[in-house]
Amino acid sequence: MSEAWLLRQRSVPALGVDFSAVSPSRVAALSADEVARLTVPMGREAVALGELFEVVVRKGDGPALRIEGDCSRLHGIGRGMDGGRIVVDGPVGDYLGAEMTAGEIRVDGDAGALAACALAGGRIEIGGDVGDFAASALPGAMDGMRGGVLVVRGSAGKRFGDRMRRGTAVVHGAVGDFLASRMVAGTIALAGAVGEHPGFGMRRGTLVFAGDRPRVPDTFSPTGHDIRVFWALLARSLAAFGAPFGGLAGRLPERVVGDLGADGKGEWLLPA
Amino acid sequence: MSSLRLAGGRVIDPANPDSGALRDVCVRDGRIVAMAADAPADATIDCGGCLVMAGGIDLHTHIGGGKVNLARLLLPELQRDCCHPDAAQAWPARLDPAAHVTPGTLLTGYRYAQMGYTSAFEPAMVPANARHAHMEMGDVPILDHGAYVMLGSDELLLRWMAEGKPFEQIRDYVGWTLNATRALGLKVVNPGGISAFKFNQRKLDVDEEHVHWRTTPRQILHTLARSLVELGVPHPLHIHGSNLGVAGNIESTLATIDALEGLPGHLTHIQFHAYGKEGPKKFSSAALQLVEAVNANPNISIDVGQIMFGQTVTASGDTMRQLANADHASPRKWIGADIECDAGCGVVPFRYKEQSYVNALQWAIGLEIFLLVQDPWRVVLTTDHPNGGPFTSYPHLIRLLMDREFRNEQLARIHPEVAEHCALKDITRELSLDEIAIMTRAGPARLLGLADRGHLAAGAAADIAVYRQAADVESMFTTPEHVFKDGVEVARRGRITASPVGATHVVEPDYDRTVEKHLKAHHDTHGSVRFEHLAISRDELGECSRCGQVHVVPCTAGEGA
Amino acid sequence: MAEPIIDNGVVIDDTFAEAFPMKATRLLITAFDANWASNAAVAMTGFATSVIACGCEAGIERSLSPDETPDGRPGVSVLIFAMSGKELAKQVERRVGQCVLTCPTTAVFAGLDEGEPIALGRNLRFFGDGWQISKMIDGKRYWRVPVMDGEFVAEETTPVVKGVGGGNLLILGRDTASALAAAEAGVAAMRQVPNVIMPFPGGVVRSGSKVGAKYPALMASTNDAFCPALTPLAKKTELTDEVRCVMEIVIDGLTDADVAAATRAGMAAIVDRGSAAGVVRLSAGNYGGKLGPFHFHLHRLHGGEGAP
Amino acid sequence: MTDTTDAGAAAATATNAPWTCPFCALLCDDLQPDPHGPSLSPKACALASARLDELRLRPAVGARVDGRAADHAEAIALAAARLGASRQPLFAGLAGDVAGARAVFRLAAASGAICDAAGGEALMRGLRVQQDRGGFTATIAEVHARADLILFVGSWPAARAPRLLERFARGRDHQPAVVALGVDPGESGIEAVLPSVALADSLPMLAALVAGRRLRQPNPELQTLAERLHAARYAVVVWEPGQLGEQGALLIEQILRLLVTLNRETRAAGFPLAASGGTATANQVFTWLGGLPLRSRIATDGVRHEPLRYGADRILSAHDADLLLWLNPFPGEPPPATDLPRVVIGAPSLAATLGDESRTVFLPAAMPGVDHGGHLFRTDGVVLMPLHPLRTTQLPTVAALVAGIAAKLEASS
Repeated sequence: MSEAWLLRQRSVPALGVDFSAVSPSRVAALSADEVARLTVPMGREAVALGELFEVVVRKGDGPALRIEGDCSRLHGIGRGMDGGRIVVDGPVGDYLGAEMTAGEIRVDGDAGALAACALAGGRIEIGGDVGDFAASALPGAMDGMRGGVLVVRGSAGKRFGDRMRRGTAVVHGAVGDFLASRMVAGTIALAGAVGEHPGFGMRRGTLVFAGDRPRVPDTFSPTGHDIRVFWALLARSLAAFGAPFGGLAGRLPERVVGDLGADGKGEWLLPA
Repeated sequence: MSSLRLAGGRVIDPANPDSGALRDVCVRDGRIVAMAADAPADATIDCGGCLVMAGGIDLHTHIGGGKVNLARLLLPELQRDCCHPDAAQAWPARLDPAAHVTPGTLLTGYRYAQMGYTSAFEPAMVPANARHAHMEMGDVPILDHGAYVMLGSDELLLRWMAEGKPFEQIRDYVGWTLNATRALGLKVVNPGGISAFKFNQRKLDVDEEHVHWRTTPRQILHTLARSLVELGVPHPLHIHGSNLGVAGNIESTLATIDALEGLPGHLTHIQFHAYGKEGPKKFSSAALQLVEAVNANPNISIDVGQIMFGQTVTASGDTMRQLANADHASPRKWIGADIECDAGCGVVPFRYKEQSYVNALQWAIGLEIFLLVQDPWRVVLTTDHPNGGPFTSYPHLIRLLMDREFRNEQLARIHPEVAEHCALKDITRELSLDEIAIMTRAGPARLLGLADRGHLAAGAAADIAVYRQAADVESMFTTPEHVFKDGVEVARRGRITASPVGATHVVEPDYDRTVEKHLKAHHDTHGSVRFEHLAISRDELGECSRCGQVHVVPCTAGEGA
Repeated sequence: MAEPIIDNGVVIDDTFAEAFPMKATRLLITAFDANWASNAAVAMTGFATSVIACGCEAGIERSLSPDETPDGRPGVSVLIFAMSGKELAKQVERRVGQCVLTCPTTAVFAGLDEGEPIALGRNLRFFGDGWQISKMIDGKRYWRVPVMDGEFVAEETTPVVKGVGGGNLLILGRDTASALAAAEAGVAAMRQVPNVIMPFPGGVVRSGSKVGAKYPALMASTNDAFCPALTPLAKKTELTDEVRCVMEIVIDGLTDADVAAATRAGMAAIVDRGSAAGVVRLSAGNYGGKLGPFHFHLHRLHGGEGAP
Repeated sequence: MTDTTDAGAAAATATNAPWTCPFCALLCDDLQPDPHGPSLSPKACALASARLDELRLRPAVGARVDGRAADHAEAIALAAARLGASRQPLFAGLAGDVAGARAVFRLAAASGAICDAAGGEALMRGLRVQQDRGGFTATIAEVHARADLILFVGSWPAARAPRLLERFARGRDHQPAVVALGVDPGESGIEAVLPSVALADSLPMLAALVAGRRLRQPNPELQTLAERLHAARYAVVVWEPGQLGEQGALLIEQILRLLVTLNRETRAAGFPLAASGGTATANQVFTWLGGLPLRSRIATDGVRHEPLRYGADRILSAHDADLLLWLNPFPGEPPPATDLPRVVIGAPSLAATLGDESRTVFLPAAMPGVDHGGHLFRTDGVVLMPLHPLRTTQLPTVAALVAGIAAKLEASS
């Protein structure tokens, strides 16, 4: 029988901590003592979860972990996670849900850099803002986010969706410069303001600008063809992400393709 | 220094009489010594049930210098979270084999030592990058090392040949270069081709003219090979031939052998140069043709450059061919460079796949060559690390060569058309321990002129590997019981126990110093550093190599000298 | 043989239709308007009457209103049946490639939720010559292939399920006009039933067959027992003199229940018209129950039982 | 408090001895230092002359501990003690020669340090392109021999590598055409292409035009430039990663794309101009020793590479370290402001930039190429240049200081 755990913060760690080893499926099989004794690396030392958190067992219907407190120095929460559920009540550090393949993460707070980096499956929802390089690629990797769903309720930093290859990422707030740089494929939908140079070097993939309409660079060109079929499919799917994306079906978009400085098969959809 | 007796092991030492006999091997002051059976030793290790062999020698492995570091920079994902620079790391670690594709120098030294190898030689040192190469080799712990300097696409050689300068002047330039760069040997890569590519020539056959200098690879090969003979350099010209990887390149390989006109030549990673263009895919094995030529020409030695399935990276000076290969890069990224009017480089990641017809055939060709050449003294076991696969795959490769049943199991996994039609399926030969010892120790030592390496006679360096005899030779050769470097135990059952600094092996052939004024004149016009900075002094070599010993391999007076 | 049922003057034989397992898939074809969706659907289900020589049996299931289609356009639902998944995949690729991809404004989607996927757009995408775009939306992959009127959107795969083919109903009439009218009424009723198609022209076949022939090359030949021309000649006849014309409705369905429901609906419609409309009997074709695992007993269906 | 006695008199070993100028990434070795005169040979550039003039003011600074003078051994011991007590040290700056970097790597491995270079952002900009896409580069002699079109992109490096063009073109029969894109080369007389758009717009457009793509509104100047690149026998594109802005890696990748396109039919190569000070050297050394470049955490259980997260500034502001070891033997960048304990190893002139020294160990170090020999990588990353001392000094080298700390650390553990 798998347990669900609540980690209630006792103290903010003195240094950044690599939290990636604490996955719902790993702690599910442990006793409360074992969870408290589980260590995570902090610089040259290892610190026990019990030192940082009060460990409380909760009723759950599957592997689950709830963390309460200021987790901004906990990096890699849910990194590599392959199932189960993590809920964080508070801000988190870098690499939230990076390389995750399945499961669900919800953060009621801000997330640091590189959230959903190389995300392969599952769903991550961030209630606050997310830092730079969300849904992007690890150094040297040809693909960034490659599956799953990322929802950002607040704003996103720079290079959002860099080298993204598959999956859907949605930002309700503003997004920083160089959105979707080198994008390989996948879908990003935006409801707020857009920074400089969106789609820089994008090869394929779809950007939907439901909010602000960015300047179209000269290396993007319009295609006037009828995309009603595809738009109907996409708009219907995006409507599930809530208000700003609700009425898209009725706003047949302009379409431009680029970046012609790269492969040029990416598309921007600019709803009317 | 104390004495050591390795008692009662089966001594596999094909360079000396009675290989395979049960006997003691004794060590004093870092050297093998003859000791009476009852003479006391300070320490005795029971080697009952073990094979005692000389330390392994890899004569062609890209372990240091510019392109290796570029490969590391290109492929951080292969090292991600799995790189352990510390000696204490257990072996075999549960590491992705890809971690050994671009290991750092520390990991390189430790991993080689953990397999019982005690020497490794960098085959492609660009003169302009020689200091860097020596720095990296100096930071490879434990292993003796050395490098072959690259000429043959350098503008000066091509210019002088084009201008019809006397052979002696060119020979002395070769002699100067070997001394200046502290090299052990001379390498030629796609003779003239790297330069031709700089002039936008995309192909250069052995008898084709360089588009600018009008020299041919044939002329370059002969000039360099003859220079080495006259300088008395023991290692034959180390030749990476024309048309690497091209279907039908057996023609240029045979032309290369022909161009040598009986002069000594070592054809490296020959597997990549033994392709025909028969069959439905216009790509076939030319192993039989190659082997016939090798068997018929005693001046020729080879190393194989076996490919192993999986992720690796190809790092080569052959910019021309690497640009052509770049479209097959996996992952799709690569680095190339035009270097200092000396050479070039191309670093292209590759994934060899069992189900790829071409890759499967390459794999079969390499094994065919190993198993068909008659004289093991002229065949060296290499994967051209990392080009054909990482050096850590050697134990697996040895098993493929020694165990036919195992080989056939592997054969059943590759592309069915290759498995069905290749000559390999009918080859029954299984290499003996003596033959493996020749291909991995005694042979390379002899080809490099290292008289006191690769064997276990009294007086030899005490570079020794002791393997616990086992039916599975792959696991046996993966983790020796003991490894000694110059008499010091450096690894025990996979754990590094000491990390001495290895020696640098160099040649210092004599040459006519008057050539230096011509060299200076050329460099003052065309070079980017002052002439005085080209040569590495003995002191500076010490700085590079962390004050490791320098072994000068003697050059014999050449025929023409 | 038990007593026949006589309802509204129509005799219902105590016999059964014998049907075979097939592989089936449903495709939804949408277009700019219902006409163009229909044009594509008609073409792609053409020449798909019998697996004997057409490779598959296919037909239009029904028209779809915009709120029933994935892209909110008018559409048509078609069902395709074949003897194997492999043959079905081949037929889908050919027919969609030649008749839907080519047809102005169309798009094509999988019409089933579960089953073993076969290629739908997966191979057709290569028509895009490298310009095609793949999109994953809510777990489904679509291909967008540039064509002269814009882009052809096709879902990557379509699921294949086990289906039932060869359900049938024989209508024995007094003359051509009455037999034909009854058949038409039966087909019209069956078309109201979901998950089935009647693959023959107009849903009706006159060349009912038996297994084998005097010619060794022929797998099947005319059903002499039901040919009015052979009533006095054939070794065995199922007809009486008053029967001058027989029509058959063949039914393929996704499940045996679907075939049963269609058969029942067709029988009811014909029986409702009564013997006064010229129908003497209803019967069904079988091979003695030896060949197909699905048996649709007319009496049970008439009695209101669901499954055969 | 400066010792102005001699920069020169104690200097140069012999008038004609070779010397390699360590003050920019070109590492020119054709300068003849004049131990008595105010400057170098006439070839010396303004940058080298200014740096050498600065050297004449030799601040006489010894080791310092928490704001007071201390003897060398005490400072070393304290540095080792503080490092030993650190749970997560940050090594930054990391300028210096090969020997220094070799020593630092070992100290880092012994202490589990996160390592970043001064100017690490610029270094990573170039590095990320190599990691993500690769590269195609030329070296100085190659450019000198063959380039017939040299294109500077985004910056004019005259202030940072004054002799670059001279090194490319001196004594050539046919002078290469030189064009600057997106930067005004000032009084140099160099032809400039200044489309009215930012580099982040013009580079993709140039890449698209070179690839033969049709654009809605091709910029005519860029169109012409694309044609010239195609027509050149060997075009060389020069850029400075440090001058291309925060997301310069993306711009460099566009340059690379353009080079790859050109090399399908003709020949072309890139020439990134590195920063001065040897951080590129440290990057090479760390890469060969550990397999991964800088912005890595080196520890006995492995190397972890984080090109974004291990930026020194980021580490400091995120409290991901509890000690800063700053290393820069060249006059230049001072250690970043921090309230963490600091060990500063560097040029004596750094002493004046320390600010609050309450938790600072300062160890003055000799300067490579001035006070002692050594090796630095030239900007092209291929040629490892030997350095020579210009004067004698009592100051220890970075390598010696770091090895001293490492020995103390090992002894205490």
